[in-house]
Amino acid sequence: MKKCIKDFKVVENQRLHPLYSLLRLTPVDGTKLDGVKPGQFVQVAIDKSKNTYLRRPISINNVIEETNELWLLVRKAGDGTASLMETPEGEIVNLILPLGNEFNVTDKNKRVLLIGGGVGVAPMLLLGKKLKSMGVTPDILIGARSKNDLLELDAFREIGNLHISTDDGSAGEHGVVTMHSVFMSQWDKFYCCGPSPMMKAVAAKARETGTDCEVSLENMMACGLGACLCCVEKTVKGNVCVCTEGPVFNINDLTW
Amino acid sequence: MKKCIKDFKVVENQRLHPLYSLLRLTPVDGTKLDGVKPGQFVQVAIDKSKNTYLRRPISINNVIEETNELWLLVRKAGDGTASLMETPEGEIVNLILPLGNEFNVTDKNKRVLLIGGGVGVAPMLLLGKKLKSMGVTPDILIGARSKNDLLELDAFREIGNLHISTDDGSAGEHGVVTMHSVFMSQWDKFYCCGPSPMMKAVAAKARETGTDCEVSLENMMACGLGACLCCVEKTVKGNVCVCTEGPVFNINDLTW
Amino acid sequence: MVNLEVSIGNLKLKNPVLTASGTFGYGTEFSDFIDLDRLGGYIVKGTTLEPRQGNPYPRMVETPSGMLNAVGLQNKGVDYFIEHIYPTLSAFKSVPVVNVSGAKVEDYVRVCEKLAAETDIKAVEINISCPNVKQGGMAFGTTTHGASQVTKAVRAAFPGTVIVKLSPNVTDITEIAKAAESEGADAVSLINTLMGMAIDVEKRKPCLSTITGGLSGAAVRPVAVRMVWQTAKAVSIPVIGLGGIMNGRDALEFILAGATAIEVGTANFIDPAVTVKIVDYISEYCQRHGVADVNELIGAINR
Amino acid sequence: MVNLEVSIGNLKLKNPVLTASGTFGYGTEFSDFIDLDRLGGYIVKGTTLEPRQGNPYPRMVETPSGMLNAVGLQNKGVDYFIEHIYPTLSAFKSVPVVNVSGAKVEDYVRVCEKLAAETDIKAVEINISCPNVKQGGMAFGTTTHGASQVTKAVRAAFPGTVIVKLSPNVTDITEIAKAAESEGADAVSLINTLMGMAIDVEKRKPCLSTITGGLSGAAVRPVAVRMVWQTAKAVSIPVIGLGGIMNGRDALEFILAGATAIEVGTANFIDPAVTVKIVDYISEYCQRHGVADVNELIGAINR
Repeated sequence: MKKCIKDFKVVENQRLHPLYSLLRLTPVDGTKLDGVKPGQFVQVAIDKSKNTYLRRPISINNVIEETNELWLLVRKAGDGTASLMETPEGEIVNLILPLGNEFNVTDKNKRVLLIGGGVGVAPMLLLGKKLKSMGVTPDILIGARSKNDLLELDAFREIGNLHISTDDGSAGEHGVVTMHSVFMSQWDKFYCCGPSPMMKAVAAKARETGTDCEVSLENMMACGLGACLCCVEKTVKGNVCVCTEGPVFNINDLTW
Repeated sequence: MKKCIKDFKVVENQRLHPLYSLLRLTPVDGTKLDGVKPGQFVQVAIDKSKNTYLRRPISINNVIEETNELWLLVRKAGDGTASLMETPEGEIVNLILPLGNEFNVTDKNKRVLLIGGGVGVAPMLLLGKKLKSMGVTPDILIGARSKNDLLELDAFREIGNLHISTDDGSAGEHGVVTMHSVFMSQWDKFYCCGPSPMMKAVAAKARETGTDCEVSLENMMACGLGACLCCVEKTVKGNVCVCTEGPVFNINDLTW
Repeated sequence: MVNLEVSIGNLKLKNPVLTASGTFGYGTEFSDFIDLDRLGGYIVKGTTLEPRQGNPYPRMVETPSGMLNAVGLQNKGVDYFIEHIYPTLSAFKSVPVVNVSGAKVEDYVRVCEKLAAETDIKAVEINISCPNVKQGGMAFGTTTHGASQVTKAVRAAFPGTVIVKLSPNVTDITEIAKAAESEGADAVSLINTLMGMAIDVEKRKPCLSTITGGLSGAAVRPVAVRMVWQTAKAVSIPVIGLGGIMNGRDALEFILAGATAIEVGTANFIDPAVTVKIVDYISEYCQRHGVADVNELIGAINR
Repeated sequence: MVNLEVSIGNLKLKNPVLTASGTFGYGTEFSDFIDLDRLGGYIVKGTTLEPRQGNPYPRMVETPSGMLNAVGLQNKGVDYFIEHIYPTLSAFKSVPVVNVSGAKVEDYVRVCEKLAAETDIKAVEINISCPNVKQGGMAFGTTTHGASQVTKAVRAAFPGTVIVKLSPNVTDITEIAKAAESEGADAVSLINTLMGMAIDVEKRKPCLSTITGGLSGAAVRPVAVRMVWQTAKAVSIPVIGLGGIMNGRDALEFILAGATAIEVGTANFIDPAVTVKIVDYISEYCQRHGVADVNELIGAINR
């Protein structure tokens, strides 16, 4: 679909966790949600929070062609996202979408590892679906603080081989993601989204093993359109907008 | 009840008119709503309107001892009141109450006329109930643009003799309230609340007939507590706060 | 147990939370909602030599996250204050500070002399920054000369703590602050309101009877924090920070920017109990951050 | 049919709606959402003599009804603009205005000379008010001398319409405006951002890499309207109003205060289609109020 401003209806608001809601949205005017790419995000207008002025960027978790649904996994970070999480079913939310670049995928890479932490798992679902549709069955490594912080596991199991690591060992392997045994095997490509320390650790692992690696950044942004120049990331090409040149970057282009 | 800040639950939100909702509220902590006086108002916190910063003063329409309910008749004036009108049943609204002075009532006055226009009818209901409880059956004159703009008629019929005038003649007598035939009779006292031109016309009528007259003013206010000094009315005693020295004034104290 | 006591000149405050002049009446208006004794102090409304009726209605208009006001120093004058209000204040343990406004330097002096002679008010806040009356002192507050003049005269007339309240409607507030400091001010408080204006486009009329008014509320907070930060670096006397403080987090923003104490203003209109919540939040924050003395937080930002 | 055309110097705008520099990229970023040709004009992002990387991240923080930014004039420089951007602008009918920033007077001059020599850009907006770079010109914008210097030099270097963009961080903006007018500016635009600051109290760090930044958004509107009203009375050249315009009503507030045209800034971030909605609202408002020519509304408030 062409970049646009569009009203979406909340089909379902699933509270997955005290801090997370899964919003299932569909365009009010029925526009087909085609051509939305893994890694892209939306800018959501927050109408009912006194303390929120700007839109909030939320990465696209999933697109269901059959029901023309767009899924947003929303994590309570502040008043804006808190208010978005409370949006009742049937209400309208206004989105600007689709925004940003995409993860680069190819069926040449057979041994692909998707690594997601926290709300960073969101884009990995759509990416995994895409890979699977291309005949590549990805491995997915999800890191979380604890067992209860793991989200959308069933959806991930459907698209690939699921690996889990938790800080407290309550599920999967004990420790941070980069300590997981899955890294003993050889990989053609890492795709990663999560907290900055985690992405940096994965980037280090990629360099050490000579694995190609793309990460999705979450810099704070105002417009999401490349106009405000607020969300810049320092790259080998200088400061670039995460909202337009990103959010997906190959670690070779980054300065960390 | 003592002046306080208190959470109320919306028991019922009745949309009486495209521009009016009747909110029936009850204190969450069950505090008895006793001693609330006709003419007093509340300051309502508006939590879900981006364009509203201050509370909104709303006059008390009714108090039901049996169910411990406080009624607010809310008119859509701007974003703040619009958002208040949309408050779903079961939600919590925070009030500061009871605020302001009261209408002066005495069973000495037997021929009493209550005059309300627009949202100005609100305080007249509680006032009429009070008078009735004192053995005085008031006459009530309600003015509106048209038949469909008349509110709470049944409630008013219960407490006194109802008279109506509409600008377009679609109900009651044709014309503005002060043209109504009810003014042919002799009255001991007028109580009036409504748009400023109406109150001024009633005040003129009162002076011309030598009738005692109290009006309830609606000056814009910030705090409602006598601290900000924004809602002042010029009186014979100088500028005074409508929120504390009012909202009820005897026309003899006003400069109009 | 966290120490919340701070000092402004010789004035000891049990905690850094004060109320802003003109937003808290004489304090008594709020005693239904809070225990006034829990505040560090409260600054009573702007007092002038003669009684003032203030400006005509309308005096207020809501703006995005703020409000414009044009009250114009309505008050009953210093004599009325001394005779009728001052006696009632003795009922409270919190420190009362009298905000003083004037049209001429002598007005400030006379009011301060009367307070010094007839009360034991320990501190005055000198308002050289009211944007709403022709001689509201903003003339004094926008030049170093004017600020020096008033401060010097008041310093001579009042033995207690002298706080000079500064206007943000200037190119460089640190110059004005330094002028006040050099003439013996014990502290500066900032910011007073930003001069603003709103128009009713349907009526094609200004929303205020005075056309322009003073902007306050959360909207101005970033400007206030910046000016407090600049001023705290420029002077060695305590800075009292105000401007859009709505909660405890906001109050800490000012303290970390360099404020020794803070004043809560417009927020009192929205939540009359907000001040005591702020006191509690500051103490809870100190515990959470392992800070034994709130004074350690003053200006304590690391880049 | 309502006439919406207004004139800024020799520059004719089909309607009073422009976009503020740094909030609308080069215009093309918004062509997915609106028909650029419907705007009176658009002011492309701040252009300097040399390419600039701008300030480090973080550059932005949300504030009550506004935001602070510290972009610091990131741009690829005037040569890049002329070679790569300028050609693409010819695709649009709306008037492009180039916002010019510099550290030294010569920088402004060189950029304007290049634009005059190598493009037929009809107007420049001279930014003497960027608060986010040491030599962002705010030094020029806060004194009459600085404003005169830059305006005089640019006036000599650029034959087209010269708009001088003023800083609100001054005691008396009308003095700066008069200085620009006396040196031949065709118009002044105001306000640029108010200098502000925000602190992350949990991290005890400033929210911006530069500590202070520029406040924009609805929060500053009352200050902007006031300054536009003051300035429009003080100068005889057109005033272009900006500062927190979120919708058509806000735009009319500025026009009624005395603005001949308006710039929409931060609102573009929240609703990329807001500018055309504002054009429609102004025309609808004129019809509703029986105004045949929008020029009749400029400064048309009655007390």
